[in-house]
Amino acid sequence: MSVELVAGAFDPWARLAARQAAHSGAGSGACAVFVGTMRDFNDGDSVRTMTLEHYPGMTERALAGIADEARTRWLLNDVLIVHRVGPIEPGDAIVLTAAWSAHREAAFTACRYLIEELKHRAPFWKKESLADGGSRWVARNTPAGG
Amino acid sequence: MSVELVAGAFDPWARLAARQAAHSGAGSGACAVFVGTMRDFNDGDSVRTMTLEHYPGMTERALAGIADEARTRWLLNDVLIVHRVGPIEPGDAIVLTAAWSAHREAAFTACRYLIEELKHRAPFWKKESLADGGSRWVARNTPAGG
Amino acid sequence: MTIQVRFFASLREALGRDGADIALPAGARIADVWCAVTGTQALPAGILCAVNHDYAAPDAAVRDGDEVAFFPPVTGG
Amino acid sequence: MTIQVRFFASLREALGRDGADIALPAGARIADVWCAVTGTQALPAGILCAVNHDYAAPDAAVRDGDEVAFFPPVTGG
Repeated sequence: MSVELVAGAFDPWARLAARQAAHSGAGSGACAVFVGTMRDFNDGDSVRTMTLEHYPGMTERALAGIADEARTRWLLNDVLIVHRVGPIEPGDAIVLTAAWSAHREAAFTACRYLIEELKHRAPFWKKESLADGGSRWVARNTPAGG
Repeated sequence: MSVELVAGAFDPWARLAARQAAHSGAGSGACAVFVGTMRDFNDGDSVRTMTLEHYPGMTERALAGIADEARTRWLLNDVLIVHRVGPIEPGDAIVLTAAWSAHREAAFTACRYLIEELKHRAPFWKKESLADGGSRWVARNTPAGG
Repeated sequence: MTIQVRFFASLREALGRDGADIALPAGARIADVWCAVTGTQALPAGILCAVNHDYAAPDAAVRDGDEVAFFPPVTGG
Repeated sequence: MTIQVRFFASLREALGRDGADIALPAGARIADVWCAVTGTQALPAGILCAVNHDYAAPDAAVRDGDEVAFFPPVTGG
């Protein structure tokens, strides 16, 4: 299990490749992944850059708690969460959640749980810098169905 | 949209990285991925190698049909399916399905659709070579809930 | 009319061949193709059928030049 | 007792500071911390609270040395 905050750009696919390579043997079978990337628009406005604020200490604790819960609920071989903090540009990866299991149902359901709980509970806040020069805090995440 | 059969080992994460890099702009936001890897056991037996038979022509047609259906049902920016054919070793990736969308609900649901339909309809057949020297055809895929 | 028949996977191994070209009278259905090419009385339950790379039901009619495939349940992914 | 208070994101900007240390009588609850540190009468709806890096309800008691945080709805991922 690995939970990590990163201050600079990260390559989600390289992280996944490294994690998969570290799995000893060929036990897993199924891996489900979610990658969230910064878009260049939001609520109809063109977004130039963004800053991700977090709560050092509590954020790591919240992510580790979510990963632990997933491992309690489903039979998983590994869990990976990576989340960006600080300034970020359109096209950059913001978040990566992944779950490895012997069965695809567990992998999918756990991966979805990780990202939904993260969006609901993990203390991160996005501030957008708009193309028109203004800036604004994102008020609320889209619900699970959005 | 890309649907591909590959006869040798492929790196699913490198495929995903290349595909993501090819997306012009920063439109997507959400990417959901499933990677199926060959396990070294099945039904309680140790599996040494495996051969994936397919039906050239019909298999490609079935995969393209599934990808098209996903793009009809959900608002997707891209779909990627890669499936291995021929001899394969434990730890090798067998299948990769990925869906890119502005919204994570569409990405997750479409990615799940791709792999479930593939397992249900795409003409592939697995033959396992067991550690005890015998071989056997896999009789049936696990159901969606398995 | 002439039909090109193909077998796959465990069915191919059980029958000992990967297919055959077979002549049939007009109006034949997929199940007739099976019986003619295997010399048996009926298409067993659980065998899947395709015509020209699309799944088809056993009672679907075939036409001259069609490629008809028979195979066991699929196990990809 | 002394409580270390922290504010985040839009709340931090609105209050013009990222926190404060504040002295309170024993038995104080999180909502009391808010009122004491901001000089207002009540904790507004929609503000989330945490004590020592865990979410907590506004009526939860605080103890000497606790770190109490207030912040708006989270928007990560």
